Amino acid sequence: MTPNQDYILQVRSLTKTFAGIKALNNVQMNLRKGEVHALMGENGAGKSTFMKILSGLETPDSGEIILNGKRLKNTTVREAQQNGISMIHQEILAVPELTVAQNIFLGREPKGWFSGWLDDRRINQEAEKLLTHMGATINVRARMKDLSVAEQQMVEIAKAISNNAQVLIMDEPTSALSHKEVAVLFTLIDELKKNGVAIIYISHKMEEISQLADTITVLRDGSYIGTYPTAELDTHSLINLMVGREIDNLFPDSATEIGNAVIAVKNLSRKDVFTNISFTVHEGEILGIGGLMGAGRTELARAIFGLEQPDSGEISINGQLATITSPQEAIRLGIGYVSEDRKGWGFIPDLSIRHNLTLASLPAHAKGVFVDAKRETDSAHRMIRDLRIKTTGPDQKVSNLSGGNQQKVIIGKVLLAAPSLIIFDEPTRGIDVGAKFEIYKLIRQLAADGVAIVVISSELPELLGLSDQILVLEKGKQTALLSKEEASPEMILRYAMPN
Amino acid sequence: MKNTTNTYFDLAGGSPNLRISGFGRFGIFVAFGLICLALSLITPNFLTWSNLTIVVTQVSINALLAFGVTFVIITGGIDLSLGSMVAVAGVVAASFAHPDTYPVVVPIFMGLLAGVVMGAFNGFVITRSNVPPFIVTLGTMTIGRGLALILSKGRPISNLSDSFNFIGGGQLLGIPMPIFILIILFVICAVLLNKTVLGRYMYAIGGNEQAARASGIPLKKIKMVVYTLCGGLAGIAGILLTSRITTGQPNAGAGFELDAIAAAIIGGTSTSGGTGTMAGALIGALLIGVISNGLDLLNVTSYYQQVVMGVIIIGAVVLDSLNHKK
Amino acid sequence: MKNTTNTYFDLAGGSPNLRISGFGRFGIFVAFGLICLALSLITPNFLTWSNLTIVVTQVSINALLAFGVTFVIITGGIDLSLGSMVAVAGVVAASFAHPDTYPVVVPIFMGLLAGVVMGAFNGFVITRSNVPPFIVTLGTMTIGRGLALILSKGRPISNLSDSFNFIGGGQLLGIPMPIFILIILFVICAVLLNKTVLGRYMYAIGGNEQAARASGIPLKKIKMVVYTLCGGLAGIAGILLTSRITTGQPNAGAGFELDAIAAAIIGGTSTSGGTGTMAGALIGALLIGVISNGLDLLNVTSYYQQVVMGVIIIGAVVLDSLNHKK
Amino acid sequence: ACSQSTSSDKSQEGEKIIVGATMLSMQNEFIVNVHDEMEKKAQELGVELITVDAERSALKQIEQVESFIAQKVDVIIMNPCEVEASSPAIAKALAAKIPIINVNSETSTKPSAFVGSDDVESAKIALKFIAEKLNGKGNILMMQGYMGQAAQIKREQGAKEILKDYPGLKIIAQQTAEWDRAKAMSLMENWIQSYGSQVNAVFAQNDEMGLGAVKALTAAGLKNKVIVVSIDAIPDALQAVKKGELDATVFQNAQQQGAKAIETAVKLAKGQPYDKATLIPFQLVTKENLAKFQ
Ligand SMILES: Nc1ncnc2c1ncn2[C@@H]1O[C@H](COP(=O)(O)OP(=O)(O)OP(=O)(O)O)[C@@H](O)[C@H]1O
Ligand SMILES: Nc1ncnc2c1ncn2[C@@H]1O[C@H](COP(=O)(O)OP(=O)(O)OP(=O)(O)O)[C@@H](O)[C@H]1O
Ligand SMILES: [Mg+2]
Ligand SMILES: [Mg+2]
Repeated sequence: MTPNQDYILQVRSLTKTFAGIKALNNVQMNLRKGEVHALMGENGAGKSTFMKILSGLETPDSGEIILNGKRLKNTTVREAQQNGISMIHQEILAVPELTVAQNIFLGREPKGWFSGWLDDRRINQEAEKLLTHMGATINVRARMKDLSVAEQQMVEIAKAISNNAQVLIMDEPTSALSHKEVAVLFTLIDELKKNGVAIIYISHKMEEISQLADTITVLRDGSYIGTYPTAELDTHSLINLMVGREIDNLFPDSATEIGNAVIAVKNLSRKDVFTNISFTVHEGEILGIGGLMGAGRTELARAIFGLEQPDSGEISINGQLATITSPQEAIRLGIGYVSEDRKGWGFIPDLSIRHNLTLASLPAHAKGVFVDAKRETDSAHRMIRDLRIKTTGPDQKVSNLSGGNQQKVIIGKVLLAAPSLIIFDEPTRGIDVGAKFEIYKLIRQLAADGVAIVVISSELPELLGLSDQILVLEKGKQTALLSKEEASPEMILRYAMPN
Repeated sequence: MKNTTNTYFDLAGGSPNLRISGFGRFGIFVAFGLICLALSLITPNFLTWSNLTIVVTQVSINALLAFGVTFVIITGGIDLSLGSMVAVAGVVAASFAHPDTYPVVVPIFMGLLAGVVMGAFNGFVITRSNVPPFIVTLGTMTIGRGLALILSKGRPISNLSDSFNFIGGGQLLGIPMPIFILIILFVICAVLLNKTVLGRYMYAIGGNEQAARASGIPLKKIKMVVYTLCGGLAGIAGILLTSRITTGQPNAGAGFELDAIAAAIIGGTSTSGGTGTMAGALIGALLIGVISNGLDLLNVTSYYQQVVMGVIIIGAVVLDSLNHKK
Repeated sequence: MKNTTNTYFDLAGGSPNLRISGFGRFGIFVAFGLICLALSLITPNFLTWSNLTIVVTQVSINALLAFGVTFVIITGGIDLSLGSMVAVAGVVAASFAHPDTYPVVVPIFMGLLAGVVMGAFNGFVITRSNVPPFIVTLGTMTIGRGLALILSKGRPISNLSDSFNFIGGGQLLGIPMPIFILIILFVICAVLLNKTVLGRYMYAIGGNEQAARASGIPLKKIKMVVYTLCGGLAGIAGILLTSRITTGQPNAGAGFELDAIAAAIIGGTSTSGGTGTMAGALIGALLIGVISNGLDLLNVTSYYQQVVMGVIIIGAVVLDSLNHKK
Repeated sequence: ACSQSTSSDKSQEGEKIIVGATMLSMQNEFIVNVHDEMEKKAQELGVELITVDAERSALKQIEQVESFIAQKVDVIIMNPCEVEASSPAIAKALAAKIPIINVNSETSTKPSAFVGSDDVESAKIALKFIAEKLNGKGNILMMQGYMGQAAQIKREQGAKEILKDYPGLKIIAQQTAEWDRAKAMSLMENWIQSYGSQVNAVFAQNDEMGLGAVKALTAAGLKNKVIVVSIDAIPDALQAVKKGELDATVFQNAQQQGAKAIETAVKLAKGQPYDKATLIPFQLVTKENLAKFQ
């Protein structure tokens, strides 16, 4: 056996340039049948770009891709699919107006009584079978736009898996998933491995890598760093390879002083979404909110931020009863919200980083009706530095940033509005390890400066590491409000699970 | 856990978000019904067999164009060249429709071909370049008008054969031909949109072009087909119009594009793409036709007609949208 | 660490992604230049001072409308009522512009007010209902036309004062007034769009309405302002037109909306919202004007004029888009 | 307001006669004038007049006639959009045994009666005036109406027929300004750039365009060197003739066309004898005979 036949996919000296920026520079990869091959790197390292080239969405400038001994050249998406390459994208790529089942089989509709005829009954049946097999409880006839982000992510996974691919690319598949779905996904991956499917897995969650990956390839700034068996690499040295410097991966201490109550929520309810939620967050305090997918955490945050109206209950801000009917109102009251859906609710793709950053605080960056370009540029540079946004500069379009860097821009936007209460909804989704701990430090620092913080997170270590108290929701019901001392992973899970 | 599953399904069953099979939005039907009801109460001439066949016959041309442009808008495009395609197709058809020259299939085929070629030209330029459909079809609108004038030397082409004039002016079983053609094409278009892979891909491209691309859908091919289809329907509309006025008019169809697009949008097709139905387009066209007919029947002075027409159209769609707020 | 940071900033300086300050796309300027060059070579009459002032004067009305609709399109909307607003404003202004009745500010104010009111009506209906801007402004287009006819009883309103006729027909320092007005309004609109909070909010709303809302931007208020602004500019265009032809014409401005939207889009404004510049709109309007002027100078027969016009416009935008492919 | 009774011999019983009228375009001043005269006469004779606007669309016009037939009006008056394309409406009305009158211009299918003038004639009058003024020698610019419309075609035909008699007269450029004053002004401005010194006369196919041309020529200081003639004699044009800006226009008698159309309609409805064709001649209007027309 020559080494060539050993690998299902070989990539050599792949290079890709975007408008003068080398996103990929001489990258290589060898992929075996039945292995889980992790692709690691900081935000903006070029991971997604690499994968998009493999799946036919982007064309490389140069380089070789050999699949099953066959050289692929300028493949279209359809050809890549036919060659057995399938991809779960980092950003959800679904058609919002079509149903779950229609999305799953989009582009590969089973034939009806003649080619080109749709058989939606069969599509629905097969989709239902698939989702049931995955343990997901999603109505296949619901329209995609009516699902939560997590549910959409599960549909995307189902779609990629249903393709019977030989090479399955997963670009941060778990970033929108909570504990339970992650476990389901891992079972699926085991199953696929047994069937000889090769999986390229991208994630910023270190524990997933050590648990899943057989091999690890590291990229840094678009360059190939190396490929290693997982067993030979501990987390610390992996991070070193990725980042190229030492980082401290410790949750910062919560040694801040607790001040006055900033927000007090009493018996807040919204029909079918959450009921009787009560909590108080003080200056300098961090409240974590835990729960399974669809528990209603995001809806709760949206209600506080004025994007949705609660049916009953009270919200007091700084001791004053408040009716928040719009985000405008919420921002005026000093509330900031970092949405979990960054593409939908987070940024304006065609605007520059600078313009996105100052969007929620434009009056503060203006002289009268005119935007103060200097003040704006200063703020933008400050945020790019503080949040370590990897960019060519403040005038780069946000749509051209890597996913993690887009997330940082959104956090920066909220910070610039200088709120006294910030709700972070999955704040580190898609953020690399290095930056993640910087965001934790930042959140802590904000608390130390007297800001009240709410963190919604599906990552238990994050929740436990950051929070002073933890609220747990289960299907919209408040099942626990734990202090830092009481809380443990087991406890949170117990309260989050339906009994 | 099992409970959760059931709740989801229950919710879905009663969900107002579910598309009413093939009809898109429902409120516009209510609005349409109300307008018809009002007209039948105000004027006894409205709800008569002869008036209703007249209205539907009158609507047929706009409806065909609305069907075509509905495909286009669903994929996220637009077609402003409809009116010019009607003119070119009409002039071309008329040139082959003089008595004792060719059998009637020849002018029909040539008119259809003219529409198809122009539509394919639109599709070709749009898919091969980055130029927005608005500009491409605006260009074709001007070019087409010029072509129609050149082909006809600026004069109406008359003296058409009886068999050709039968298409738009004849009757079958007491029902005008245009109504037959309308019904047949409605069924074909609705089936194409709802029951075929092509239709599904149109929705996908308009709903999220990137997602469609990532799903391996051949964007260019589908768009090409869609604009060609729209051109073909405009070709048929041109033949129908020419036959109905028994003349090939180089300046026919001016402004038809706006009426057709309006019909599509009134029927619930979103200009941003990804949604829309044929039934909606049909009801949109009927709504415009009925209002126009009603205002004539009521002898509203022509200046006020325009004001009333505008108000009713906005009103009908407001009613529709109120009906659909959650 | 420090190194990395520096590299980032260095790269930024040379990035071709930077928007060329205020100009959006660049290729259309090249296309425009080429067309002008070609015309000056073919006909000696093109590149003369008198011809150039004439072209710019002719373009001024369409350019003002293009400015207004650029605001609207940037926020993701559309305005089809431009032409009707021009007519209503013109008729209203003319009614107050007879000699020896009111001072000239009165017709100007009333014409402007007419545009503003109609624009505000568009904005009001669009923000208070879910009705798409296409339908609302199509409705206003019809209503406005009717109003103009009612107000003028279907007849041109002539016999206007000299001071009123000076607005569109007079000269200052040898330069026609419309050119002055055009330059002033261009500067105001460009500053508004690029330098003010309002302008920034327009881009944000058109770029991602949800994200704009979540950033605390008052969507309805901004949209209201934008449509009103567009109406105001249409009002000024109406006054200018009326003054230029020294008559208030109820059927003036028919079809102007398409030309204005075309100018905006040729200049790089995307119909899906979120991008666009005033310089682009201006160059788009100039492009259309220059082609039309050139074809007249060359005495291209009317039928072929339309064909050539369409081909050149598509060609210019194709050239532009090729220039902007990475 | 709508009567449901049938058309048969009710008129003799003194019931109101219902006349349906479809007009070419109610945005055209001349047509509005004709229509106003029809209304006046209708009121005078106690006729109910239902007017609809075909907005220059032959298709719409046919549909409107179909509606009239469905409503069972007594007589239809049609101001045709097109010679050929409006013809099916005539056939339909006659087949439904409803008399139909063409007012202002003709269709190829013969109606029950015709009241109006021949557009070819108007252009002939205008061009003859130009030829005489220029002594049969000179360069002419022609502004055309909306291309392909009956009036544009006929007025062009009339002009060309006269030119055959004057080999010294040449049309050096012709272009459409779509009946519109503003467009005509721009067109004239552009023409002045190319032909400024060579032009001797402008023939505009309607007054609106003629007035636009006058504006542009005046602004360029060329008015006294160029003769401008147009057709219709709308009040603005008469005013311009009075001021000496417009050299001549051709008067089409709206008052007579409107009144005669209604009179003929009443005769038809009552079964009285009527004229199959009432031809109302065009007249040239210059400064000299202006008083007659104001
Ligand atoms: N369309 C584009 N235009 C310009 N630059 C781009 C484009 N897409 C990506 N880039 C740049 O290429 C680089 C690599 O981006 P990529 O999305 O591959 O990163 P990534 O490794 O997936 O990061 P993350 O972990 O944040 O998802 C980034 O610097 C990004 O800004
Ligand atoms: N746009 C929407 N339309 C309809 N239902 C929705 C929508 N978004 C969420 N839901 C539903 O509302 C419920 C609560 O969802 P929510 O997003 O608040 O949950 P969450 O706890 O934040 O979990 P996730 O991790 O999924 O964000 C779920 O049943 C979800 O399906
Ligand atoms: Mg990525
Ligand atoms: Mg959530």
